[in-house]
Amino acid sequence: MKSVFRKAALAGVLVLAVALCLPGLSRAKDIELTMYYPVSVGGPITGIIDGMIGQFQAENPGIKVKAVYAGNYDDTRVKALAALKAGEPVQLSVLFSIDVFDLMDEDVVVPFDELVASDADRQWMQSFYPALMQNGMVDGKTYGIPFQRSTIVMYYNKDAFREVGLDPETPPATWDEMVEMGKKLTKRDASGKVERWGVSIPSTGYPYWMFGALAMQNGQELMNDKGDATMFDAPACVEALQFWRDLGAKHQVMAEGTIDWGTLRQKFLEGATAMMWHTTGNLTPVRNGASFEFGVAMLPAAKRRGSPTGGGNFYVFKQATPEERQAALTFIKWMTAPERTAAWSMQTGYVATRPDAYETQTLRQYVQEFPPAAVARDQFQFATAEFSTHETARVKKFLDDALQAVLTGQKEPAQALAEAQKGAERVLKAYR
Amino acid sequence: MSEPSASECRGVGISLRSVTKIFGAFTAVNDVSLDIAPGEFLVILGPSGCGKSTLLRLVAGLESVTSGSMLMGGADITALPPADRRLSMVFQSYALFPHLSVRENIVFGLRLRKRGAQEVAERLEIASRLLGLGELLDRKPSELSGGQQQRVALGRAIVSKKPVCLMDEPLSNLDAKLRNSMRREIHALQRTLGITMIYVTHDQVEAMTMADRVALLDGGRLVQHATPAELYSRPQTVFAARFIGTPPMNLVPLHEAEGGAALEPGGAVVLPGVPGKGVLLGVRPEDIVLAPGGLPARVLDTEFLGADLLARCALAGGEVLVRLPGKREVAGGDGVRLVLPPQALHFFDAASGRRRDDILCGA
Amino acid sequence: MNDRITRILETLACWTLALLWAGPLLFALWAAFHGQEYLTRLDPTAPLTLDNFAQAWATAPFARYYLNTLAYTLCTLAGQFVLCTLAAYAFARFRFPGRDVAFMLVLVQLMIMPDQLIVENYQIMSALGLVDTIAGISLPYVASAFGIFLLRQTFKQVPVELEEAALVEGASRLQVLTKVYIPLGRPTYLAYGLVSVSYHWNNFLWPIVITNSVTTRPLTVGLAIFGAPESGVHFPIISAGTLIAVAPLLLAFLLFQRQFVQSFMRAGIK
Amino acid sequence: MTRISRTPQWLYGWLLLLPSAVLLIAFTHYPIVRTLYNSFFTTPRGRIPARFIGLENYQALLHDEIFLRVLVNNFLFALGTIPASVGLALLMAVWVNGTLPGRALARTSFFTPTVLPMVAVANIWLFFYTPQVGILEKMLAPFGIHGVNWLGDPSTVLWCLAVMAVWKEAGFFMIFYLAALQGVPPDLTEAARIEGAGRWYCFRRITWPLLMPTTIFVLLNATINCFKLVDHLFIMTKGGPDNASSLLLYYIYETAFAYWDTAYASTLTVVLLGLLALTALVQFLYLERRAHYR
Repeated sequence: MKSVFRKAALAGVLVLAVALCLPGLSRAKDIELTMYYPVSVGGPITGIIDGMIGQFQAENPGIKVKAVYAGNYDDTRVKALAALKAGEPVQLSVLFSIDVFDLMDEDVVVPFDELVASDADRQWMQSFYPALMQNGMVDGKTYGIPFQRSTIVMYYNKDAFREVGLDPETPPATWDEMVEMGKKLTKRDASGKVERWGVSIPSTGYPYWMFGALAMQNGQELMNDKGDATMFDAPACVEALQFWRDLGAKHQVMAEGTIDWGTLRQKFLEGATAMMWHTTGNLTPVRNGASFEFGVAMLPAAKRRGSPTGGGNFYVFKQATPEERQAALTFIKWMTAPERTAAWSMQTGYVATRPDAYETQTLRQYVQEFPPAAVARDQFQFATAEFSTHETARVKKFLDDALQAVLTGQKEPAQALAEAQKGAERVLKAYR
Repeated sequence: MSEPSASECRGVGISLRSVTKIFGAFTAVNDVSLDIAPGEFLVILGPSGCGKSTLLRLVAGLESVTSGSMLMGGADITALPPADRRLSMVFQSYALFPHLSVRENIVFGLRLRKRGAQEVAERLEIASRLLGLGELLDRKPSELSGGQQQRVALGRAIVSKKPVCLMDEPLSNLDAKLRNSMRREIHALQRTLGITMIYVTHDQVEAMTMADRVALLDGGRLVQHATPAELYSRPQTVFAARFIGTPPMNLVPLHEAEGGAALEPGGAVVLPGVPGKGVLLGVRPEDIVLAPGGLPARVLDTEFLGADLLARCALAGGEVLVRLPGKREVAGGDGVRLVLPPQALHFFDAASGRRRDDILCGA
Repeated sequence: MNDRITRILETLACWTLALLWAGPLLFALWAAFHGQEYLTRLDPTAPLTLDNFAQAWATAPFARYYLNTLAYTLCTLAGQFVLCTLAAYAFARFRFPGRDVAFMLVLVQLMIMPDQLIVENYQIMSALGLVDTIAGISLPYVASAFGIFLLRQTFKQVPVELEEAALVEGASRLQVLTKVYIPLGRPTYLAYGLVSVSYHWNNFLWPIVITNSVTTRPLTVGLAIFGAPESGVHFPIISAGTLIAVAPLLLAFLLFQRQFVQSFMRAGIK
Repeated sequence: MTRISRTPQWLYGWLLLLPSAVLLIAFTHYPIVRTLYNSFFTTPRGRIPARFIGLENYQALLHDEIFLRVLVNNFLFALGTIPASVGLALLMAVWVNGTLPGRALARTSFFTPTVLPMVAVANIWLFFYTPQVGILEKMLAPFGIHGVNWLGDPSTVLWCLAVMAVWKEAGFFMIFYLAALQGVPPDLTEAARIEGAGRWYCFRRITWPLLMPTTIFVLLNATINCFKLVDHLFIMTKGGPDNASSLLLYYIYETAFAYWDTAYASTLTVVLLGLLALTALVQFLYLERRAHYR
């Protein structure tokens, strides 16, 4: 028994020693690129990305790419920045499109304008939807190339529409219509318990994103291009927020309190809400999970239509050597080629980032068979940049808190937004 | 529940009728019947594991009997909860509440029964005077010596003024000297209060010195229920013979011989008229006398005890211990002659271990 | 009579509470083994399925997470055993200047764990280049005040005579440790080991701060990421993933319940 | 014996202690000092180095509504979890320690949540609290309670999380009570029974006072846990809505790793450490007081 103990202790020490040596194994001669990628874990997207990388490596010997899947957008930014600060070798990443100011403030990203050399390359930079480029451009320079991009669309339950006598092919086009239809679609049982809500707009996770849509529809942007000023307290914003709250508090077509981002899809699939606003990234899971006929529509308009884009861009980091930068550029160009963008869009439900992708044979056919896939594209003409400033996370937090405070009835829209504006001012004035 | 008045606190009688306690497959107490007179001091004696503590706990009501019944003062108490049995108990560990002061420990039960403040004070006063606890009343049990803790436990039993008191090896945690004085004190206390006492111990000295009568237990059975003197002089079984007395009784197997019993097969008759077959001879070491004409024996070794000398002697057929008073000068290797006085001999059936009063030596 | 009613009521209350406590886990089991459509319809005839497990297993690299968790937990434990044993021996049996102050300083960690010092510890780890390594997750816990404290108590209860006897027989101080103290401390090692493994197997905050990638991420962090995907949650699969993550410790607990409970008791009483 | 005298005891002692001391200093003491030090500086950003600002970070604390909110939340969370989990733990321990039928199964059931990671617990409970389709909604519907947005309403969210924490922790504390109960000599309760004490009286006058040290120990443990337990926030609410469920340690994480404001995070950590030190002080003083009755 004694010897067992001693062996166990010895084994433990050995394991410890091995573990300490685990990092920093030898590197090969190839150019090795490490890319942080925001995806929760493995799953379909990991598989797709890994597959694409494999194909890229086969076509481009001498360049190796390692993808590090680090969680959601926030997590990935945190991890990538941490790795950069610690001097780990990271040459490129797909990060939140709105992180651009923070990445610049940390002085870690290099603009693509410095990387491209040929006219062909410059043309490639022009080939994306302008709406998707907005978040990546600062002071006329392009820091982010759109890749895993989405926008908000409205999913609706066609069976529910039929059930209450609405035309399933005519989803609401304006706020008023949405309220009217929502009232019809909201179903209560005898005791007054709501079995199905008319509409649900999620307010955890990314409330500022949803609000960006509402504000835009009401004709108001949330921030300036330089990312050093916000317009939270603009009257149109207050109005938009009032409308959002009224959906629950006044019109009673939406649940009061906050609506959880993560569980909303489940509720939609269970028929507990007839319409939901959600990311286009959800298209494929909804398609796989729905036991009823569903439709996808553009978000409704108040003064105009509008939806912020969202999702991740490619960034290249300063600490990469010139060779690594070029290799990274090669990789990014390869990843965003029209046919791959098309395939990517079909597999994931994310939007194709460039018009010519929609011209490819495969995607054209796909859209024909599955029209919802085109809704996001069609909406691009109304799309705007996602909310993004210096110290985005912190400024965003002021807005998120204000939105949640209003939706949960703690504060009035004008007051809450004024406070958020004040908070944002305090942070942002240092950057002017 | 009726609280007895001061006069009622005199002891009451207790009867056990075929009391049996079985734990699973183990019979801890096996068909024990006993009568205890009012005011009697009964000691339940036996080696560890003989069931004596269990028997006490049955009387206390801390365990329920498997079969049999118990009477107290003529009333059946078999099914009563402990609190209704009009008895107090002193535990081997004293069971003092560590978070309560001596005073609170002693009057715990009185408080519980909501006695008046005056009465509580009076009884506490009497108990603390009897036990000399006056100085200690405000201390916590952990600040007391073993002897003092013992007194507090006694105090708790006294103030309750119950007619019966149960004690479970109360002196086993004290050193030898303290044990002697506490023994005397407890005995005196019981006499003064006149209560019925059931006292469990494995120490025969305690049993012999304190008891009016002793109930000797072995393997859950009652072996003998008698006064200490009788237990000593007429042990009913081999077990009793061996258990009582220091050193214990010599037991020598006898062998059948022509006209009596021999100490070894085919040996000379030493006990004429005694049937040798299947009989054990018992004789206490202190009853053997060194005298000419006795049985020849050789001293193997000796042990000096101060007043006495203990000599281990080899006799035909076996060894015996002999207790020699005074300054008899014998040493290992000496030849001696041992006389076994006929009136001091005990005979037991070798098979059953029972005493055989039918055999009389020299008759 | 009154007693019996009380007893029955108490039994019922106890069972109700036990059921309430078992409920969430039982529900997770239900959800994991049934299709989405039976999620809230507790129909006993519902068909069982392993699909959720297959999907969960395919969705996240659980095998790798297991490996990471195992490496991290065992490394930590091994380091703790060695270091705490040495330190505890020093505190229990040696007199040296500053001992009492040193002991007080050790005890600081009982209150303030690395979990509360994430900000600074992260910076120290990145300075050491240990971000996103198993060693990085482990190191702050290896010198454990709790372990030192527990083993010191145990060693102090070993009669000095045993050590003296061993010394007289010619053993060195280190041999005394391995031949006398460690064998006698076995129950404490077991208790501490179980508590430590459960703690680290379930630890989350520090690992999420210090790990970046699949190659180091332990189960808890993997599970958190798995449980909160961008597009929305799928409860049967999440339940399955959750069960996959907790299965080893849970099964170990159910099988060796007595040891677990006694170990936690022993470690708790001190 | 000569060998011992050749290596001085003090050297031996320190050598044995050395490995632990190095790691403890590196990952506990040094970070504590650094935390305090950094709280007097600004956060270095990009190319701008840290700058000494004295107590400015602390002044900012006083005007930081989120900080005040999480402090109050932590206090409420403690209030919601500690008495309930400790009380239930005691009840469980008494039941499990008794002779009720099925107590072994009950003990398993009570203790099991303890071996589950909080993250897993949060995953499971998240679905309980989901409005409309969640289990709680279905269970409470027959009682006319419906449409409650448990995690989406600032007035319920913290209590929902507290209930979950109680579920997770009560079994853990039960173990300490169980150990303590088994350490109470049966003699004591028997002595009380002979005096006619009922179960409740026995519990109130004997068991409960004897369990007092355990209760204090458990209470302190529970208090410390309240400051440590934030894992579930990552899964369930991210501190929302409007910080209604955020706790101090989670806010520290956010400040440090989402806003990269490490200096301010250090300042917040100082507050957390202060609170923990206070708890430690209470325990220390209590133990001092208890010392002369044991």
